[in-house]
Amino acid sequence: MKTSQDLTFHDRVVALTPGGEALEQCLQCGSCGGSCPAGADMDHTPRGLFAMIRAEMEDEVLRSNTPWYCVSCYACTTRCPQQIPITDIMYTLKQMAIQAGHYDHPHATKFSETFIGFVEQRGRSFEAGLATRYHLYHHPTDMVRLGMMGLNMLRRNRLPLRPKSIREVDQLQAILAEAKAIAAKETYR
Amino acid sequence: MTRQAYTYYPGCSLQHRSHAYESSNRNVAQALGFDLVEMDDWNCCGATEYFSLNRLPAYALVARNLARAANEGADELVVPCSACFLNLHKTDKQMAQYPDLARSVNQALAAGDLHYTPGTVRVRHLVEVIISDIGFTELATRITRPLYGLKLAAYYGCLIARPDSIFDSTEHPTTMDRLFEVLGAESVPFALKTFCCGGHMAQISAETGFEMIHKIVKNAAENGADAIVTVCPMCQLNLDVYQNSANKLFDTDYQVPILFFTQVLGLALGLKPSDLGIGQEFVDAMPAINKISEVPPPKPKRERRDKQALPMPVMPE
Amino acid sequence: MSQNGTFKPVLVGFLCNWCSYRAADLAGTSRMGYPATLRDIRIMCTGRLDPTFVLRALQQGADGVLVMGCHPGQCHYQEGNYKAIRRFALLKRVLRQMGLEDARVQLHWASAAQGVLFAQTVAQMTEQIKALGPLDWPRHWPDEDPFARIALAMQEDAHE
Amino acid sequence: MSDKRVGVYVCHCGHNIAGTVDVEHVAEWAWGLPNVAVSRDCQFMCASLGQDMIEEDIREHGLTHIVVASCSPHMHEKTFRGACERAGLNPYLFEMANIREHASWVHPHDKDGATDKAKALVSAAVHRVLQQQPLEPLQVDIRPETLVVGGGIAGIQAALEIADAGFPVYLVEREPSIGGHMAQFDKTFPTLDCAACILTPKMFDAGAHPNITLLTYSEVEQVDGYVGNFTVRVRRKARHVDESLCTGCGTCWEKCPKKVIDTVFEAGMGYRTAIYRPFPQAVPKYPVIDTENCTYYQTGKCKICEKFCPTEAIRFDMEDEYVDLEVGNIVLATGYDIFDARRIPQYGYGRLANVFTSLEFERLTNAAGPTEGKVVLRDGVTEPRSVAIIHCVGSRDKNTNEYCSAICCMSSLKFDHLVMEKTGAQVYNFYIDMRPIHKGYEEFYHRILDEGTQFIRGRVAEITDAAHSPEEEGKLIVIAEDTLIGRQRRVPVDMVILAAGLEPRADAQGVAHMFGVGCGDSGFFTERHPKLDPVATMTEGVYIAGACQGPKDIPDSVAQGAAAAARILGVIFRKQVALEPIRASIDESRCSGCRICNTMCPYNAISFIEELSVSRVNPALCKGCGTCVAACPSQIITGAHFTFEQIMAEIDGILVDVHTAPPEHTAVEAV
Repeated sequence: MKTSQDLTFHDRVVALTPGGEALEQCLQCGSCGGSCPAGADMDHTPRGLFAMIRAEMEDEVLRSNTPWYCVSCYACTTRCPQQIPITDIMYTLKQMAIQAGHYDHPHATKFSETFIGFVEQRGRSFEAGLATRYHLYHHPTDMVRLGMMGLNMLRRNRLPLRPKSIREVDQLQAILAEAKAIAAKETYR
Repeated sequence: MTRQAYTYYPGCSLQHRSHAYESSNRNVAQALGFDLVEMDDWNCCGATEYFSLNRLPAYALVARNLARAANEGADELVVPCSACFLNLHKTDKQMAQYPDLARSVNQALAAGDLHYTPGTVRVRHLVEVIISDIGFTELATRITRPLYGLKLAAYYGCLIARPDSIFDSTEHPTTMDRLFEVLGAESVPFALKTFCCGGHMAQISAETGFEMIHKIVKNAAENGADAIVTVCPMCQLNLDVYQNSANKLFDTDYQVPILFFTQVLGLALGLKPSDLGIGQEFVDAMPAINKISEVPPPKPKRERRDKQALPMPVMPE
Repeated sequence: MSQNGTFKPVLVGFLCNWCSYRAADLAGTSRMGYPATLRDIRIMCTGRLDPTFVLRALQQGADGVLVMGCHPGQCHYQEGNYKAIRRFALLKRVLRQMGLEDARVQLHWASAAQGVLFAQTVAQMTEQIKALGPLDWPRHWPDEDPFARIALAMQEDAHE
Repeated sequence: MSDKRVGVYVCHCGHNIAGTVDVEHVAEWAWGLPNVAVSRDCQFMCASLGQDMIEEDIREHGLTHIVVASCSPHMHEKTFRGACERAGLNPYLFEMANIREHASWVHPHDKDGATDKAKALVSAAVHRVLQQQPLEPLQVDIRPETLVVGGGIAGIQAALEIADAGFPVYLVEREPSIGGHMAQFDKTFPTLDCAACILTPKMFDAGAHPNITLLTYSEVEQVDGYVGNFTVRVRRKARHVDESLCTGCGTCWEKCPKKVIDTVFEAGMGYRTAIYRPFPQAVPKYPVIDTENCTYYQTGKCKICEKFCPTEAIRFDMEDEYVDLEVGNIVLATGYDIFDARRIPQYGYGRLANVFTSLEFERLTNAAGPTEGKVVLRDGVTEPRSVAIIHCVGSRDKNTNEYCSAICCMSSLKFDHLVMEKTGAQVYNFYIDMRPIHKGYEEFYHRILDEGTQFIRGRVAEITDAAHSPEEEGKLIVIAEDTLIGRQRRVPVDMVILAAGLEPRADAQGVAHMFGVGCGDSGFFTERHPKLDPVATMTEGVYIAGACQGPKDIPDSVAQGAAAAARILGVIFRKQVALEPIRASIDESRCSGCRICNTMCPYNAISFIEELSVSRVNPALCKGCGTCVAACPSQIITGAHFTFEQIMAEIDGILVDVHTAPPEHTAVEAV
């Protein structure tokens, strides 16, 4: 039985992704990079990232902005001639980046109150995108729109209010706590 | 005839930013004679965020909904939001595909006294339900106010076409285009019909997001669309709310309203714009709606084939 | 049962000469690993499979029997595998009556090109039989004459 | 049984077996098996040393049965049977245990398991061989006629080789003319000589050869029999033109008022009339009437062709005919279909006018094609200023076809040259890997590089007309990652050519089944051995040549056509062939006459003899499947070499306890 220390970075990426074995089949054809609507902003194309994973460039891969620019549109996944679950690998890389502590910004506590916080505490959400925004904090982006936008949203009855809570929050929290416990054990299996 | 009732998972967006979609869904269902019964105590699907952070809790979060729907006796779950649809459908499919995953997810669900057997609940998108279960022929008989003269761009976005094409081509879907023709409207060519709206990108890296929005709006406008029609609250939000920001960034002045498919369907069924949530959009839809004519537009003359031209490839029906 | 106590099942395979035996050959030339549990016997066609063969194998100590032929519609002899399907159903009926677990005797298809499928099938069946444990036929059915039963069933079928 | 003396030989096959299986131990252990008189291990049994050893042992030790544990019987059964025969032992008293493909190669990490399995397989073989009976192979005469199915370059080559050697050939072709895909091409790589110039003489030779009977516009409907004696039913579709009167003058198709798009020869790029000859150099020269489009067949009126035919050769009432051919051997050379590019919608084929397939481009650039060789856009006039060629369309893609189509790199390079020569346009190639692998091909690649073509390493993501910038307006934009830079690129061009892959014919499965050959995962016909027997199949007497066996270019197709012919000529010259005597026979004295077996036989080889009230097998028709053997309720049908006793003994042998200690044995003693 291999322990986590025996597993290469590549092996861990594969193990953490359902269907991840297909990663070994990458032809480096670039269908993913060509299909990606956000490809222009990525520091490496997905294909490039896969070559880096094979080369065990763990640190550089986990510091890449590529997974964070992934918009989960699945264009790469459906076009990949080797049927690699690329979008799911991006999820895995984000998760590994967070665990590796590359998720380092001063507002980490705020982050827990945002999207995930609401989902975990109330079972419902009100705004997507916050988690990623916090990660990319050190890539300064234009946030101009927020002020005017809020006013307009309010006028049209579309302001994101704090979400309602589901009834059986306890059940959800018990499930999530158990899932986290299993995940912690499973991570490098 | 018994009235068809569907177990319904509205998703968070429809409760906050996309009331318009919710009200048009409700009223269209009413008009078409079926019920959308909201499942009890559903929770957020996790959008795209949760899967990024911790895979297993994300699957468990989604699976709680599937398990509860199954406990209610539902064998189908109807979802109007493409992102929720994807997460629910994908979790069901992957649990079936990867038994190890199913085992872990069920271990987590057990902490809440739940269990889910993959394959129990068939996850369906509302647009597919209306098109397959009611069908174009039946829909055609229900039209009271044909949308003559209205040019629509059918925008499918990503998540009903990918990663699993449930009822249409992944790359070049056409069901919504056919729906528009049934409604009396014209479906314009739209190369970017499955191009991504940017998802949450507009809130993360505005320029990246706005560029994607700009491309889609530009392509629809250049093809003469009076409105873009979507099946997803996230797509509607991006294209509508950020259209002017994108205009500013690219120095353009597109004003293409973004409607939900149930809104245009509702109009053709004779429902009032206000019953369909029309008026909550940022880019005003009324100029487009006012274009609807009482009479069908004249049939375009068939262009004579240029003698020199080579034939186009023969396409199957 | 091996010396150290872990159960290593013994499976007897009946492979048709044209598809599944060649699939097994291809698994070999392609070096696809699978558990060393299957001992295979070549027959020209699954249509040749006399149900008695399966019973004999189980009686002589096999923990499971795997029959593999060409895919339906692909039989080298046009329709031998369809005959096999019918006989197999009959055999399963008898085996079920005797209380044998379904996974013990399986019928699968592999074309000559499907070395991977062949290897996967053996691996999968090995896991299933491992989970069931040893069969030990003589202990369960010391006095049973399954051959008479099957002969009877076949005659009934032939007259149907 | 005591007078039976079995020799067991366990092969090391170098490290192939001995690296995993403890062969010395297996040979030692085999001494304990019944009637074993000799048991040895040997480095290479198939080498002359190993074969000599068997022969010597048979002679010196009076061995009556032989078991060799080595590779698959499909590899070396013939070899060892030969050794037995040379030593005077009936070859059917030999049995093989497959401990390489089925043991050492598949259990490399389980040496004990592999050794146990090898012992069980050896034991099975010993138990079985003791039950085996001497058999004589069936000798059958070989008819000298050969059937060639498919009149493309591979089929033409095979037919000519056999006909030139003096034997009759029937060449069956589905279309109205022979020539196949090659007749559609303009130039051929890498020499750029004109396809028609090198093909037409061969077509003419095939048409005029006294030993070749052309059956064009015909299809094989049924195949019966076996090597040497096949009976083949061919449907000759009605041409509606009397070939004995027609002079091929062309008046009929010049006068025919009905024009339809020619989706076959012109690949949809041009038109033909309802009565047509697919191309000027067609062999035979006679036209056919396409009844689905002919005005007369649709409305009952017209008959213009009949009115103008100077030799009164038009026959509206002609019907399909069936001919039965008796042949000794068959060559399948049925070719390929081009990948349907609509299956990749993101490339826009069928939607975006100026996206062409490679076959369409062949017609475009062909001097005899719809534009007389002018490379123009779909409008028929405009010359492209820029062209993108997309490689691997429908190849190397698990969503369509996983295999490499082998010819697209080279045909794309050929297109590069033709586009530049004819239009001076800038050409971009989008490729994953360049594979110009045969003689002169790499040099051709270098020449194209010299000519200024751009090569962008990246599989194209999509082709769109949605412009994002003024320079993209009105163009097709090819979007791909340039993987050598690691950046997305958008390349606006006027024309796109999709290098569509090669696929098995749509009806390949049905054809394979009719002729008793197999199809691999990719759907192409399966050869007997991928390296050592590439044109034979698992069915004796049926050979394959050309792209029906897998994607290949013209030189390889010609080579296979000639190779199949050489194999067949060898058989014809031998006049006879030995068949495995694996046949069923009925013990008529015990047959109850229930007739169950009669209906079981797929070949109608069992008939019921009314006067005797028994069933009887015709050994010439029986193929030895054994279905009747298993079905006989009285168990009185014997399947030679696969008898009930033999298989039961094999079962008993395969389940012996393999953990017994090897016995003490005395050294081999001479008899």
